[in-house]
Amino acid sequence: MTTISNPPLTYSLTELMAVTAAREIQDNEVVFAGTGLPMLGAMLAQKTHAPNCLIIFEAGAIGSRMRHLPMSVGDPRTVRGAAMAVGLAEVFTYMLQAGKVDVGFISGAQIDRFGNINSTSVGDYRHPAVRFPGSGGSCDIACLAKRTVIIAQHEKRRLPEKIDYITSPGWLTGGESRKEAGLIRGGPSVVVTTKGVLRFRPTSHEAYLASYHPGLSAENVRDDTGFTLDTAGAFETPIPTTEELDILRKVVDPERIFLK
Amino acid sequence: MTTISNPPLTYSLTELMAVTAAREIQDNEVVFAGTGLPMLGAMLAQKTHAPNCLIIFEAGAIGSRMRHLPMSVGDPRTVRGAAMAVGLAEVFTYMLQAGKVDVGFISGAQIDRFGNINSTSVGDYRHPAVRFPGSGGSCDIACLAKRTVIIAQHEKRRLPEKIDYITSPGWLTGGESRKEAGLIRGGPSVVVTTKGVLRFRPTSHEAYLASYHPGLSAENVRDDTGFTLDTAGAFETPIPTTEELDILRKVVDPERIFLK
Amino acid sequence: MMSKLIGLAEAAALVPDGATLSLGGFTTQRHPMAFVYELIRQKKRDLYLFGHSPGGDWDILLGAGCVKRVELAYEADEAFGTIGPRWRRAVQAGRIEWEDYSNFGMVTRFQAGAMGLPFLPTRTAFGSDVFAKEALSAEQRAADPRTSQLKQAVMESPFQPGEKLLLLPAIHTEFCVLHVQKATESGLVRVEGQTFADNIQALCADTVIVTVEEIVPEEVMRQEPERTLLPPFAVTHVAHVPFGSHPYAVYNYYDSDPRQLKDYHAAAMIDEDFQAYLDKYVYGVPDFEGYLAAVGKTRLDSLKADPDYGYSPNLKRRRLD
Amino acid sequence: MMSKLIGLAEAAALVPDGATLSLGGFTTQRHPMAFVYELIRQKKRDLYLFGHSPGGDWDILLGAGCVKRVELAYEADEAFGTIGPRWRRAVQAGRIEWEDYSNFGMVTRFQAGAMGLPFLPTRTAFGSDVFAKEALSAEQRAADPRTSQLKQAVMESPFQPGEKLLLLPAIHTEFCVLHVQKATESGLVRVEGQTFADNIQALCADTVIVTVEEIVPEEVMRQEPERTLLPPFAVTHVAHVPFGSHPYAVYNYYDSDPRQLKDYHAAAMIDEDFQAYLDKYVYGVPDFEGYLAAVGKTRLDSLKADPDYGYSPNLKRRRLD
Repeated sequence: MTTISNPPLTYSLTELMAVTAAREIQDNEVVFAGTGLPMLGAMLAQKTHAPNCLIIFEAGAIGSRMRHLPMSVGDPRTVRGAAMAVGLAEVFTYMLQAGKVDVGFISGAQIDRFGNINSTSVGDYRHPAVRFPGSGGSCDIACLAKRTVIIAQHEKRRLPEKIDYITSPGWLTGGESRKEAGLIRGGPSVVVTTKGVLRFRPTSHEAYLASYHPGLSAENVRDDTGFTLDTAGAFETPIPTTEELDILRKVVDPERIFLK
Repeated sequence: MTTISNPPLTYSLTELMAVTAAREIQDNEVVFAGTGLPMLGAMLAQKTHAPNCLIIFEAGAIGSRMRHLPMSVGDPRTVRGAAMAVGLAEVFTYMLQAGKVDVGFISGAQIDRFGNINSTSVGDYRHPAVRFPGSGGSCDIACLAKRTVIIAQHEKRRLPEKIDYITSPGWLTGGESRKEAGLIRGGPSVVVTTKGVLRFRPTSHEAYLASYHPGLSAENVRDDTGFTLDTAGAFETPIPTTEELDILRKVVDPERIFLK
Repeated sequence: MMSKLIGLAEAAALVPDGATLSLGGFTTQRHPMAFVYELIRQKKRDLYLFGHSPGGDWDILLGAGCVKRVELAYEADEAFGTIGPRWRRAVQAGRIEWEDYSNFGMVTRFQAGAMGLPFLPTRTAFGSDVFAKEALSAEQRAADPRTSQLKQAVMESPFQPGEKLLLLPAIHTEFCVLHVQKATESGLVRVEGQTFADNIQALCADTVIVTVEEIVPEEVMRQEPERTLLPPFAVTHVAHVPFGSHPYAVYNYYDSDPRQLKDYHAAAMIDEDFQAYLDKYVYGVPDFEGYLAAVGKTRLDSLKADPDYGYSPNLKRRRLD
Repeated sequence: MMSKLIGLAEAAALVPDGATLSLGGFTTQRHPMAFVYELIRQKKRDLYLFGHSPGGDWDILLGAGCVKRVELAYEADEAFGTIGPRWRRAVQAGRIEWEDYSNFGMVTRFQAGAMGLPFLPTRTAFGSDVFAKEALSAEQRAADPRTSQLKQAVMESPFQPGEKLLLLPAIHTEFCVLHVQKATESGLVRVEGQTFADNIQALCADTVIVTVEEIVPEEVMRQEPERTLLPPFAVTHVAHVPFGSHPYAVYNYYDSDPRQLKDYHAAAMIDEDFQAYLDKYVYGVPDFEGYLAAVGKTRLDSLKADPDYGYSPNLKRRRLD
């Protein structure tokens, strides 16, 4: 567990990331959430600055008001007290494909400088060195949400020049390439990593370092990145407020399921 | 009201047609029913020889067990006590298009010798002399049920050589033409009219007279038909049984909504 | 939680002349009739209607001169009236533009719109004139973006060579108006009985107005999320309008009104009588409360659903005189 | 009304080696685990599985050597185990054939099958390797009619020139097995909470077997036809199997079993330990009652759902040691 001390607050790296992710959600937005950090972020946002955000899960819970943190997007905890219970087909077609999802959360084992993500396998695709679970809904969220927030472990080998398999398309090769491939909307807006926050240039769609987490420098982050990372203008990631930490610890995840 | 006396039974033409239609339904079949005579026939079949036939309505009631005769396929009477309540999309795709409907009932203002039906308009299509409601689900039932039972008024002008508009395709121009048009199954198996029962030759798919109603002759029926009708081998339509009439009058339509 | 409640007149005022619109329900159940009367009272013109099997909701609306063009499969009240009288007359007199599809065809078009697709494939209509003929000319389509530029298209399946599919274009409307049994102030909606195509009609509209028999608390609705018809963002406004579907039925609330439907069909056969009907029930009353008063409390009470049936089991439906 | 009740062993015996099969549920809820254990006990071989986001139902089945080929989007238990250990090992060792789609892609394929269509269009996957790469070779596809001859196809919309759609081939399976909360003897089925893709999976199968927590009377089910998941003809057999999804959750009945899932994931990382797990919980017991006894009544009781929540709110889910 990494603990960051920024007097007078003490918070963990996971807490910082959850708060940073939560702040990407605006009030009244439709949020397509996944297991782990995205759930922490979505629940925190709903209980702080975005009380009217609509949380949806691909397994079929719409407008969730969770009293306990779920262990999966198919968990009964997502559906009790929800606005609507349906199935995957309804969520993917009527909501995601129809353009009703404002922000989707995704993650993966590898990510490149255009926000393309690999959660399928490392090595040769047909004879992989390491196999992961596969796309799940990540490819679909990456293709069809209005924007995506990516959660990533920040290590050199996980942020390489070229990833082994594009499970979830980001800005592909930058510029207009995403549109040219046939994708009608969306694209990654931010990558919240264990070391900082990456955003994307408006036209080239290349990632740049927006902020580095407290205790690190822009150079630290750049050195741990496998692709060339523009760090000009990067600032320190804003720290959690007392209220955010309080709600995160006491309301969102008192069992410390995902929080460290 | 036409009353037919066949000692010792007295029954109306509508009753004879309802009984004749009901006998087209086998036990355990899935029956796609419409308003009027088809409802009488389906309810009568369910309460006599086909207790396990599954009655479905395009508006969304599946497995109906009606206590009162409905006035429409969207009537609340179709859904109370039913096995399942859904909507049109589910009935048309999951049941009709998927090939789960054994027999569908349709009717119309005109019918030709291949069982093609017009329920759209008479005269020039864009400037019609008489406009009818339109297809509703009839075109779809005619295209996608495994077989169809047609109910028709038997008059020369209603059974012409050529109908003005094909709302519901039958055997089209006979032979293999239905298959060649792109229809993957089905076709009319019988036409129950006010004067007799027509069936279709196996290969040519041309209509022939299978039976004439009591009190009429094959010649009577042929003379009231606008297209050439083969009457060789036609017999008299079997009359209702006492049990059928009893159930029809006391259980199916005691209010005499459709019965005359 | 923001309230989406709105008044009926205010809701109808949102619909401009020339708007594209779909109405919920099926032939004789759950049409938003109170809303329809209000559209007529507000003298809307040139509406474009999209539907599968409407009944008198469309008939009175187009009889009152509110409608320019319709795309549909059927227009009648089934056993209460086997043809929409004003629909028949409007077509025969050349007073309306229309396009014919089948019920499955129109539902496929709504479903494509709801799913965010430009079209969906089906296996229906081949060999028919619903497939072979077009009521709207290519010029009419080209001149008006409210109608699809093509009625349909045909393709061969890349997976089963030789297999033909009919592709039907998605519908998108500016408005969809439903009438349902229950809703919350926040816009969660529950339908009892058949859903018809209400959900997919709503999902292809920009603005969805739901008129409703009963407002229920948020907690009640959230106890059974399986019964919610639409995601919260799909409902824009909710108007509380008991008896809002009269003379049509609402399962578990009230039955169809055979007397009113008989009167309507008799009146709608003759131009002058139809005008008199409009004067009595729409123009001559200030609002839907006025309409219900004109129908009369005794009649309305006789329609109320018996809880054991969901309709009125002893209602006289035929041979009313 | 004919009874569709069947015993679990008898139902599993219907599935021959080499059969095509889909299983209901989603990652950590409502998998037909009792049926899966019975398939393993009966030593089925060369099964072809189709799914979107299975969890340990597939993992144990393919670990036990029952599976030849899978088409899927994901295989893991989410926070209980972020990779299916036997799935990972099978792929890395070249012991299994597979094809990757996205969740939306697999669901689209089931929906096409359910709708009686050869394919459905979607807008997903463009630009990805889910779209660009194929795990099965053209030869493997050509040699085996259980798999679609084409992974997918692309077309341009005839309605919006320049707009590309991805066409995904329908799934048809010989068997579909679901685990749900309630059913009647006659085969009417109700799901509480999320439906996942259970309905469309069932509708593209020849034979549908439903294992169920509770048998309810016909009249109860018919009081709320809105809650029925499938048309009656879609359900072939019903087996009454309380706790039939353990160690996964069934909303309103019991929660996931964190201890059992932890034990499974620890065991499934190591070949010998996985065999020992199978010996203890599957081969070493005669039937599902034996399995439940091996898990223990105290544990099962601790999982029971609190009616106010539909799950067990005080269940310890992390840091079990």
